[in-house]
Amino acid sequence: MSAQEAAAHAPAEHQTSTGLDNVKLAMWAFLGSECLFFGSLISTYLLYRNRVLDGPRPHEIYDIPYTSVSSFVLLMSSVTMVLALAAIQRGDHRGLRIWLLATAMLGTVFIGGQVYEFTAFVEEGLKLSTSTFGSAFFVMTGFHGAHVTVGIFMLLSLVGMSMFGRLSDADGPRKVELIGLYWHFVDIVWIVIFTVVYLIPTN
Amino acid sequence: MATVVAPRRGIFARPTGATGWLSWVTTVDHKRIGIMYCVTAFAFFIIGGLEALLIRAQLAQPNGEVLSAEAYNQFFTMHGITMIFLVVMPMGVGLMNYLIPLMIGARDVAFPRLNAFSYWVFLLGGLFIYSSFFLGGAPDGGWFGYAPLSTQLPGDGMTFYSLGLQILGVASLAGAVNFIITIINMRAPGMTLMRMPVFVWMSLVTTFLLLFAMPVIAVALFQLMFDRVYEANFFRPSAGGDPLLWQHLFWLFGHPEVYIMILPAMGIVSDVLPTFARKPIFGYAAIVFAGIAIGFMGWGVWAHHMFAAGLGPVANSAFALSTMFIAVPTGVKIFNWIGTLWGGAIRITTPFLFAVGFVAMFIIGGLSGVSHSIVPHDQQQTDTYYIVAHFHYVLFGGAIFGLVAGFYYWWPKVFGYLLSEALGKLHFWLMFIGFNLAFAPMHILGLQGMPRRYYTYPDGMGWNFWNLISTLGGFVIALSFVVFIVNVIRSHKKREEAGDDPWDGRTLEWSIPSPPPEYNFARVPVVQARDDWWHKKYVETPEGEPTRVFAGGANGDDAHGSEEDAGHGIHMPDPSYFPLVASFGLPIMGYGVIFQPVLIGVGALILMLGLFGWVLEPSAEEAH
Amino acid sequence: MLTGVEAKFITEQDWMGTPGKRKSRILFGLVLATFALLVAACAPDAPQDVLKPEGLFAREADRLWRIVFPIAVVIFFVVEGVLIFAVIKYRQRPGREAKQFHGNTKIEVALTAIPALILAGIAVPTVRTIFDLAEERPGSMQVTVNAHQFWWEYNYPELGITTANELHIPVGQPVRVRLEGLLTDPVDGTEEVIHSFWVPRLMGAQDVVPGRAEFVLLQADRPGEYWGECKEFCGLSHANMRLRVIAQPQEEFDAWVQDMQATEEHEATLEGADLFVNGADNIGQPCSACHSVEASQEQPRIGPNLGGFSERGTFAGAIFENNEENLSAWLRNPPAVKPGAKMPNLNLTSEQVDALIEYLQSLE
Amino acid sequence: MTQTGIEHSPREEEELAHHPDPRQYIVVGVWLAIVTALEVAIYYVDSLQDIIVPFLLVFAFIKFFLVVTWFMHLRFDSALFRRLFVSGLVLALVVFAIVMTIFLARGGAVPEIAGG
Repeated sequence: MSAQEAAAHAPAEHQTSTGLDNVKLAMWAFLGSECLFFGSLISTYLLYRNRVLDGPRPHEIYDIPYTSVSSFVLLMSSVTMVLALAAIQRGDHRGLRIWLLATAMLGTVFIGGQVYEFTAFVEEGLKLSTSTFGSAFFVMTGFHGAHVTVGIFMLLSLVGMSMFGRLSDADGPRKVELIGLYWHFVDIVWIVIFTVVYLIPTN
Repeated sequence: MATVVAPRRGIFARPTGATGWLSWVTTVDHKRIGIMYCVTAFAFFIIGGLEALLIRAQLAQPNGEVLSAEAYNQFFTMHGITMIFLVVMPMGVGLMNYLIPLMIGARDVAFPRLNAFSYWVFLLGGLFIYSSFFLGGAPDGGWFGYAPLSTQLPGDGMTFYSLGLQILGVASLAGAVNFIITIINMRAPGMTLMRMPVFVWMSLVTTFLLLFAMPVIAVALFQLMFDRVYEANFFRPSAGGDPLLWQHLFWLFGHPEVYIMILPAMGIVSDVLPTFARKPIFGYAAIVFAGIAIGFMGWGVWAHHMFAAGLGPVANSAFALSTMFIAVPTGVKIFNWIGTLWGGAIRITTPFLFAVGFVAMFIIGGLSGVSHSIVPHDQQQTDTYYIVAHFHYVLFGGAIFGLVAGFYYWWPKVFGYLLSEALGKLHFWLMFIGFNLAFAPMHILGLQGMPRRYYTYPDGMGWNFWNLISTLGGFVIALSFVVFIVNVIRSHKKREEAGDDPWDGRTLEWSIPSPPPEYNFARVPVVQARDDWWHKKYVETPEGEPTRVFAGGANGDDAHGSEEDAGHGIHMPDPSYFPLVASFGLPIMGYGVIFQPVLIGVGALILMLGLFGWVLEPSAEEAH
Repeated sequence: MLTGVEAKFITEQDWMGTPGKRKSRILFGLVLATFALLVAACAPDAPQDVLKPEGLFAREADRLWRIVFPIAVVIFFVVEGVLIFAVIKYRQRPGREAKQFHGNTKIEVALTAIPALILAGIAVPTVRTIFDLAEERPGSMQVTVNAHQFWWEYNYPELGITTANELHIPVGQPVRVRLEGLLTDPVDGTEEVIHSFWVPRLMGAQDVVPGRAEFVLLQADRPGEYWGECKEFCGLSHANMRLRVIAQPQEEFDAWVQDMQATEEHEATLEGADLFVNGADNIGQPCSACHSVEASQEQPRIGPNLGGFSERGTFAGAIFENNEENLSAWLRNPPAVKPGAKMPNLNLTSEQVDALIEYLQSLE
Repeated sequence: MTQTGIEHSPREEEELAHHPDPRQYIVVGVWLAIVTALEVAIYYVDSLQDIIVPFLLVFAFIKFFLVVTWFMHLRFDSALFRRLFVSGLVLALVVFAIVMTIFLARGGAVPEIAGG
């Protein structure tokens, strides 16, 4: 993945054949590729969620109210993200930093929630090595969590860059929009996971 | 281009200087990176070739004593991994690197530093896998790493496999994004999609296949890694894990991978044949759309690798049909290549011979490919030497012949001097004969029931003779590449100047000096037609015969201007340390997973610092 | 008009003689050679020749092959011929210029349609055969196959017989083979891996996937001994995991069944028998801990069932001929003669080895 | 390729002009919240348990669609971005639908197969 985050930062080139921005195109191409990545992980989970020879089954262990809250938190972080974008497009850098920090904070809350959920599951006897369900669940949600964490780092870097005036040129909004695209993608992945993994009942 | 902001004071100065090893290590010039890709890939080609020779030596006669079972399994696994991930793919990427910007009239790729990053990750990933030989044994579960064998094999070999391929995947993905954007977005004025050289088109399809296939294998490899290192159950039958999951994920990547390897070669051939036939490609649109169709259909045939795995008659029939009909667009291409030669004035040069060799051998590979789609007989062929013959006709007779054609064709452009035609033709005939000696007999061995991946076979199976012939052919191939190396060395000494346009080429790269200046085009060309450069040199008479409008061509309008003003005021991206720094993070994390968890953090830190430096270093124009 | 370098190639062609002809001669020679080789593929001495089917499945596969192969050969010669012709006919001669045409829609459409039609023609019989072979044949005999690293275990549920590596079947009767993938290896409890059951002259390969059960049709037309192999890479001794299918006329087969059902620990007086059953101080476990000597006794299913061992032609994954020399080499140190074999080196004394051989050869 | 990183091509200027204002963003956010609430709500309605799956999928799709079109600006931006993303999305849906179908058709592991 790192390569692509790097791509999101490569220098801009505006005299292009399509008139579109290279880095933004690259980000969208990368997100298209990510669809296959999470598609594989989610399919694996769907294949394995009912194959529990040992340990708890999905519906015995999921805490829907708890997960609903953390899902809601992540969802709202998307709102604060677009508000950050709107702020810098207005040239309001203070607003930008506030909304970015808000987004990063919401993301951190979500990650904290996931860490707590994992520890709770482990205490209830579901580990990576317990069953195919355990493996599929932890690896899938783990990779999503890793994406969120990377996103948080990128948001904080944006805040830092903004404080050193590195977003003050006309290129600033573009940088924010790119990180925003990544962040929203991570959010829609969770929208799918929350429904398909948590809400849809298993037998 | 006027800039409005005051230049930032970057904390990190960017390296300067255009010569010396440092300039290569820090370069972001697509041409230098392309050369490094090809040189590295050729080095791995020699290693993979030696592994192949050891394998053939072991199988030259029954009950061979050359290799132990352990060694044999490591060598055939590494031969596959090397040739696929460290030779054919990077050679294609190397040529893409060098040529795409030249062919579409750009001064560099969209993301020069990302390009350098891809190369370094590829190099380090290759070294990472090969380091396993010195760290307790190489991967020995086959390049296809079927679970649960790949999760059960002792030692770290298959863990190196899962992590090494993961690292190479990062390089491929980065490269794919880079080239997609370059081709979509960096074309010179007037270079519409349907005016692009076929090689660029095939590269575009290839990179899209990479973009969507790499994440799938990435997940499979992660699952394998978690099974091996962290006791997960993805492929653990006793815990309900399903071995077929690996096969689906692997071949979902693995079949597009086949086209990832062959399409660039098809593109090369589609550009070499018209040049030497002195004729436009026959049915440009058909050949382009055939390539796109192959790209799409390549996603619908993966399970034909699993006909013996028990998918049931319905799935088997469906995939048999899709497998049959992917032969149609492939056939279209072959017919169009022949049509390109038809009525031409063919100069039989070394690159032309290799290109025609590609077509001739690829036909055989294609026909044997169709025979796999008759499922009941495929259950006889599968995992026998018939399959080995088939895919070597596609990937050696196909991809490698095409790539070598590309090397001979563009060598004068890249290095400014010609390779010897005499030695080149000797190389071709040795390779052509050696190749057929080595792999044609494998069809027979397969049909006589000789399975693959056998480190030994008993006497009295009727396999002795053809195995001996095949081994002989293997060594002839090796000899042919000795000739190639001699050719390179001698031609380098002789240095017969090529001039800008030695083959009377058709595409933009021949309109600029050989070797091209760092900025490629002093003036970005304005493209008016497909085969633009040809049409600047020739007009067609009413009888449809080309007549030259001016001689030479290199100094025509829209070509590079006179040398003193050349490059004036062109800002090229500055070299950078950070792609290299960042790329070191990945193999270190890899070793961390295997040996010492602390290293994972160290690697991640290096990667992060590298990326931060990357982001924060002043970008090109601000250095001016 | 030509630039200097182009002229160079013209001259080089003359200097080379006409490369076109030479190329064509060699290429054509190779083409013929390749074809000749494929014909020669029907070598008499190839016991696993898939082109010489002796069973229902293999015959059906071969029937399809005999449809596809000639078509492929014709296409091969036509296309390669046209290619070589074009290269020779249209090579550059002084004063000849290329005709600048860009395509021909009619021809392109035709050349797209023709292959599509041919393939459609092949598709029909293929699909029909796929479904036909998946049918369960009436009156078929049931056999369960388990694959181990690196040997085969056969179980006749209707006859109550268990044996290894050499599968006896009645001629002409369809056998419904149940390929049952064990989850773990009974010897060391590691996960079992994928194997593939293949008898070239009788049937195409079918994988034995851990945790899954697949059925495949096995039927021999004529009596005889048919060789097979494990076809899915399964580890160190993948190459040493072979098998035999022994097709017998019904009455011979019935006789064999009766013998097998009657097998028991013969001549318990032999010291080898005592050694086999009770072991000795220098042996960790007795042979009987892993091996049964009665075909009617399924357990212990750890090593191959040795019921009627002396009647077998081969042992250890059908790779060694069943004779004293091979047996003593094997018993002295199994992994030494078969890499990765899971039967450990028991450090038997040569007396013990001889005693065991004597006992094994007494098992009928 | 001089890298100014400064001027926006006209195309981009109008993109930015098209971007909705914060109020619209918040409205979308509210909708997202409502749909999520609905999802969780019907999860607890026992009478719906048999037909809950299509409902959940529809809700998920609505949320997905809202975020992608509004927050990721796909309804304002160039179609090229949409094509890049949708091609990946559709490909993933199709191939994994096929994979899952194959698994469902053949069933999973055979329970009665013992370890010895």
